[in-house]
Amino acid sequence: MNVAVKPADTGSDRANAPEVMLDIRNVSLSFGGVHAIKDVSFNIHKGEIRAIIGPNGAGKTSMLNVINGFYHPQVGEITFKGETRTQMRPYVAATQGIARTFQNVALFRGMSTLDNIMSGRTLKMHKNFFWQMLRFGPAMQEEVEHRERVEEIIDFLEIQHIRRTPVGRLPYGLQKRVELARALAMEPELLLLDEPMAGMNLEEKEDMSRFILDVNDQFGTTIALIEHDMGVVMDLSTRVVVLDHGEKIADGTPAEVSSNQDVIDAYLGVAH
Amino acid sequence: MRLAEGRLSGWKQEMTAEAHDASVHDTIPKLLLRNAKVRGARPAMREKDLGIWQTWSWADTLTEIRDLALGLRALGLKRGDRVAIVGDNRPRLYWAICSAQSLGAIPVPVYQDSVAEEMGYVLDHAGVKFAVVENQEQVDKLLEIRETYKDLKEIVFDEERGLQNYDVDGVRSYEAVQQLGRDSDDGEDVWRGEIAEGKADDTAIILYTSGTTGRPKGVVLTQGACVWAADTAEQFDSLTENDEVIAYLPMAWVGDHIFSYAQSYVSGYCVNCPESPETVIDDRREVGTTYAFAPPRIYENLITHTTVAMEDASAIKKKMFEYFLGVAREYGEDILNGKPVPLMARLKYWLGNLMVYGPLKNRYGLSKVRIGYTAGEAIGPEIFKYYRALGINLKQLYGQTEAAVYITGQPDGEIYADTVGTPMGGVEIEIADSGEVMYRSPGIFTEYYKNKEATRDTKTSDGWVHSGDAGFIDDKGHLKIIDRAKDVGHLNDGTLFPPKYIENKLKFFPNIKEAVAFGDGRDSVTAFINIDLTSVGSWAERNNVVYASYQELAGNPDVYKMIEDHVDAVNLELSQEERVAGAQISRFLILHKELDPDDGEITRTAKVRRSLVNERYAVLIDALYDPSKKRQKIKTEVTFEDGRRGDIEGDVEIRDMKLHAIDRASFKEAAE
Amino acid sequence: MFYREVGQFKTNYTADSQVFPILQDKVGIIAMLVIAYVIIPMAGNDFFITTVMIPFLVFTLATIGLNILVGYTGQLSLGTGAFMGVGAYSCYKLTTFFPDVNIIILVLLSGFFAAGVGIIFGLPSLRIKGFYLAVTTLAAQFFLEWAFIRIPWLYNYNDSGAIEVPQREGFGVILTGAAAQPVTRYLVVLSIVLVMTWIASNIIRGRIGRSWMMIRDMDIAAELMGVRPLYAKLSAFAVSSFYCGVAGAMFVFFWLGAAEVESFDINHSFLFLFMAIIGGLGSLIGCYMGAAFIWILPIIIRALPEALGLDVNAATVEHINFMMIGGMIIFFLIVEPHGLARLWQIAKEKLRTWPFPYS
Amino acid sequence: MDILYNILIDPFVQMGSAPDFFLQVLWSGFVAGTLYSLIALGFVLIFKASGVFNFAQGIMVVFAALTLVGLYQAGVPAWLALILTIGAMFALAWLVERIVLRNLVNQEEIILFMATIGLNYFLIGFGEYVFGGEPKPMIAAELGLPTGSTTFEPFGGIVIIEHLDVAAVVMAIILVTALAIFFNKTRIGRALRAVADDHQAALSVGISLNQIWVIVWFAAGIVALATGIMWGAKSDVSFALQIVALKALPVLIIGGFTSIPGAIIGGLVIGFGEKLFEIYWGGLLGSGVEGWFAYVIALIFLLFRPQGLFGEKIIERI
Repeated sequence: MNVAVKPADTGSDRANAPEVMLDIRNVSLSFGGVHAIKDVSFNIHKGEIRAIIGPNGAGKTSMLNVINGFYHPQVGEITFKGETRTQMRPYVAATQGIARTFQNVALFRGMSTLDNIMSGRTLKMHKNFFWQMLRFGPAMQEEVEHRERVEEIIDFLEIQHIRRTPVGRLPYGLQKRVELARALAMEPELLLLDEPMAGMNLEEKEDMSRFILDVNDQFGTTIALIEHDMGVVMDLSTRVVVLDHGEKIADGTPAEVSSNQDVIDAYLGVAH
Repeated sequence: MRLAEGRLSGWKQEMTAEAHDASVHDTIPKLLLRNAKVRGARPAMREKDLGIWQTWSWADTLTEIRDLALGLRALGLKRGDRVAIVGDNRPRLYWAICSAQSLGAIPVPVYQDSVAEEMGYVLDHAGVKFAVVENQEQVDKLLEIRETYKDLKEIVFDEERGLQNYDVDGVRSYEAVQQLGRDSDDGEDVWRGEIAEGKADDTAIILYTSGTTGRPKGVVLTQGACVWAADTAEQFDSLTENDEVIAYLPMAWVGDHIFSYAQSYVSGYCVNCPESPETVIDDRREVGTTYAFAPPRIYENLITHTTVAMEDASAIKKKMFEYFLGVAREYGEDILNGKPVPLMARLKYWLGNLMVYGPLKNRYGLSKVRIGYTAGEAIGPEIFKYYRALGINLKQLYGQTEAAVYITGQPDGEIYADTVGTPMGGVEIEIADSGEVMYRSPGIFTEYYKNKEATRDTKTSDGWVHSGDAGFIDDKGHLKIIDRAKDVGHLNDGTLFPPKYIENKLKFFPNIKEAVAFGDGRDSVTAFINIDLTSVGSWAERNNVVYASYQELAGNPDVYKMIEDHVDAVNLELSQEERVAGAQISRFLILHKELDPDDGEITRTAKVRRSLVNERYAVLIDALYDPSKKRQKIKTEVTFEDGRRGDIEGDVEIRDMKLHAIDRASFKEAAE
Repeated sequence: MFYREVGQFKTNYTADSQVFPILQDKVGIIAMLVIAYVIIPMAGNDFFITTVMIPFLVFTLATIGLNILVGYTGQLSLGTGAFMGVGAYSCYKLTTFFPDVNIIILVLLSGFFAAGVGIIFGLPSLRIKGFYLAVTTLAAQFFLEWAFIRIPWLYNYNDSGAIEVPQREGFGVILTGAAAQPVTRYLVVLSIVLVMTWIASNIIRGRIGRSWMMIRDMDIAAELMGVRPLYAKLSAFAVSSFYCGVAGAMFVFFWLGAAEVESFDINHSFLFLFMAIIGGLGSLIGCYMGAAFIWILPIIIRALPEALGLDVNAATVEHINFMMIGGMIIFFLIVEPHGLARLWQIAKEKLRTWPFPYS
Repeated sequence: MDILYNILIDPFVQMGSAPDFFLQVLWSGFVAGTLYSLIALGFVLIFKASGVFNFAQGIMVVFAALTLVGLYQAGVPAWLALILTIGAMFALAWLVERIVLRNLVNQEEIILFMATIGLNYFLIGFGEYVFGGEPKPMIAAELGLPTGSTTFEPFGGIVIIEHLDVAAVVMAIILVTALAIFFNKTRIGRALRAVADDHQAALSVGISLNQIWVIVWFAAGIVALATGIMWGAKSDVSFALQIVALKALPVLIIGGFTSIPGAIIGGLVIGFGEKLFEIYWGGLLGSGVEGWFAYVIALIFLLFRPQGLFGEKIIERI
């Protein structure tokens, strides 16, 4: 198959481009012979919104799982903020500043919206067991500080009215929003969004797009998102990488990509 | 005939230590200084924000206002300049009002939900140079306006959200401006100096009334007028710094300006701003307001909610509920008025209070209300009695923007559902031969801004104001309003036709949201009806009637039947009142769309714009008066929320009503 | 119905995050405390205090311990009884070594031994989930039971193979042993249980508690959000076992007076599991309710025959008990899997929105 | 040093020195193993078909045995008692489906598990209520089970083989083959297998889930009965058995919850293991190790193969 934009020249293209936050080089991932990702390379610039698109089973979600350390690629190198990653547990990714949302909402169903978002602050809270036990002095102070941050996020995503509702009872659209809030609470440098608008109606999609953009320019958060709705992708993303059957078939600005023959084929399901 | 001068004497001596000497603290900003001194630590404002009630003491308030004022001054705001205030009720916007006043500038609150063109007109007409607004939405609106209206120099916004990387000149954040203020050296003295220069007859504010006809008029009120109004109310209802109010009505409305602003500075009580318009009821419950003020529709909505909710309650609970409401209707009013009541009844009422009234008031968030006012519109007697029966001291008052609200009010113990009470302290009233109510008071407006002739039409040389309402003083000395003076008409047979009066009777039914009656210069009375989507909707749900739209529900025969019964009930009432017995409704129809402020059919404060309705729905009106027509097709242009325009077509059914016989004899007896 | 929340507002987050933010609830709690601390000691007879209150409180504590593990962290454990045993035996040894140390301090100390053992048997939870984990906790149960018999040192080599509680004093009062007043023992137990409940609620509402619940609700997401399963799970095991340990020690020292392996066998483990389920997994109040339910219901059943003047032999009553409890469990799982606590919560909501059926 | 010797060398020396005894131990281990396997089999059947981890399997064994003996003692002829007991097991299966499973369908598996613990309690109470708590001798002879024993003399020593044990093993083998055939050859059997994979599939075969549940629980009941008879015959029928029955859990862990061969092999591993350990190493710890050995084995085993011997590896997804 022919590659629209070869990994090599992505490099040269972006030679003068802004600082690279995440760099993925020749990554391959397989489960017992099944190849989820084949020799994929691309990078994510600081502060951009990077879309990962492709038909079903293209290995998009696997790619996110690789990025935040949930899957370990057999081959390839991943460099995040200049440091090349070795085998690591997922929580390390979190500590490095990678947060994400999930394709089918993965909220903590037993908790209220507020607690769910508070849980995003876990890494930022440090008061020891003793203080936690007494829940005053430093512990309470810490709790309050983080509650303030969380409330700002609640305000930002306009979910005040469901603050105390158990997330289980929320409609799907709102659950997605709470999940975003939870991810934001981690104050990530890189935010991975796995189909943030799946199953939403038009209005909800518009809201969500607005929020994503706001997050990007208000907090300067770098965002990588998987999305099916082409319209959304074209509006939101700075650059798009297209996967198909685990391989990269295109990489570039929305305009470049949408005009790329392979992409069109892939979407129209033309065999390679 | 003149009333109430007697009241004038005496009330000034009754001043508590709390109260101020009007000659010294004759402007709001001076009162701010006073409050910061005498009750600096007490809360002046609260806002539910970030999940908790952020609180500002009077001392904090002073700093906030001073910094903003000096900031604005640094940006070149001068005495006499007009400052637009646009947004939901936010502490910062109230402070902006006071900041402007402290510099002698004139705040002009604008309805935040009015579209750019409406707003543009007001800003232009008022010659606004500065604007303090809530958020991005408003900023964008103003920037759009500024393209045509160049004089708008500075836009100051409260909510950072989405605005931090706007770099348009003349668009600044509230903090930024306050920072400017803090940086200005010897600011404090300058500012206090400015305040000291303020005088009672300075213009305090220009309030644009969404006139029922034509362009809005800018009512100019002086500092003196506002302070007077607040003083009067303080005396009338013995308000103190311990009262709590919630500010949720449009800031551009005189009611809100007096109750949530001026009154707070005079009485020193705390004003609470809700988290969002949707959460008002919960927020009210949380703060537990003691002094409430709302137009009737708010109270109506609460009742509608109650009925809807109770529909789903268990049978036993419903029975219990109904029973105790019955008890309340029977004795509640008397108990509230301190009249003698049989012991058994008291016991029942006490029980009812435990089981129903208490919890209800708790849900409504009205448990702590000492005095509640309804104004702006006539309230349905049933609704009014309902609340009083529950033990809530709900009262009516009759006011106008031109009077800085207060004309008449109901003194405790003299509450009658059908009158609006006696003149407030310092108000004189007179009924013109035309039946129009005239009044004069220290609170009346100076003029309609830049509108000499309108001013001349409304305000006589010796300071009497045409209220524009028809009414009369009843034997108890209470004012009774029938209708807008100019709207009161006559049927061809000469019977008096007060449309508003009839419409209100109709609107007292929860199922009816709006009604427009016709009849002036015609042979009979007819009416348009808007059903109330909430309550009729829930009815539909219960009887699993499926409907896709308002229009479909409105067309439903069962709904028609329901409304028909209501209309009939109204007719019955009318038939028993001598002056209007002839004005029974002979035909009606249910409109295929809701009357909508976006289409200009009703005002933002839900007053019908008759002229406009008359021309838009001419077809329907003709049909109403054409006995042969049983249905009528119509096509109407509508504006959607997002500002797009489109057409709604409808084929509306017309119902004939059977009129009730009029028993002239009984009136005669009554007369003798 | 009795809630009047008008005028109850919070101006800071500390106030906003109280356990009982509503005034009426505070009042209720205070009333309960008065009953527990004043009325019962004065009015309650020894039978009531010894047979009903003390065991009820002890079991509540054990249930809290178990609930922390099962209800809050989602790690199923069938070893509660054994962990209680660890507490009891270590307390016994401690007091043998330090007869003069205040027994209450020793009771609390013995919790740490239980915590230690808990951590060891919790290690598998890092790799194992659900039923598999349940089985490993069974390993703990049976291994410890065995140890309690096979290591005579634990019961000071006495022939009975049981631990008899010696008389111990604290604050100049006799706290344990035959001579100790029921009321004294009751008050001690009550205080310990209440304080530990308070602590539990603090931990649960804080960072640590949240990380437990994150693991419970969705362990993968939790880890991706920076929760280290090792810490979260083991801390849960430790705290849980600590509570069970203390409960165990009190179980023997303030109630049984003497105990052997049977007191810590698997059936007890189940008993506490039931209390947790019926009370409501993931709820502290539930622990009190569950314990009360499972413990007091049988007492009533036992008392019933005499009350009705029937002559039913004790064995039969026991059997009926078993059936009742078994049936109850199934009934509750079917009707309200979230237990009494949830029912209580629903009732409370209804009262708050009264007279409306919903808010 | 000494310790090491005792642990690493001595036991094997003993085995070598008394091979006949060693054989004897192996045999007893084998027999115990088969019985464990049988109980485990009960678990697996139910877990495969309904995803329910049936904690009550152990007590079902006791219950079955008790019913059998109880009926006999009540004067019912042995063969009839057997039939009636089978009937009772069916009734039980049916009731469980009606009362418990049907109402808990689609609940989290943990809830179902707890329910079976409840069932466990109920059956204990009920059983004792009806038949009384005291141990009863199994009516082995009356059921025509062989008694007596054969003595072999390998390596000049003696190994005694109880005929009953042989019967037990034989019966186990028969049961397992029967089940194997049932599962692979019959329509219902295939349906059951289908259920294990996905419920829709089962429905497409044209059998309602509820029926399937009744069937598997019944099957499990039969297995329980068989186990109960054999075990009862070895040692009296009493509620002590349920604790023993719990050992099926570690067996499952090793065998995996869903694999019948796993259950059998697991059972044998535990059987052999614990007998050998008890005899040759137990002394070092002061006997009684049988009580926990199985669990500890399972625990250690889990640390290396969480999904069991035959269970397939779980790939976690998000």
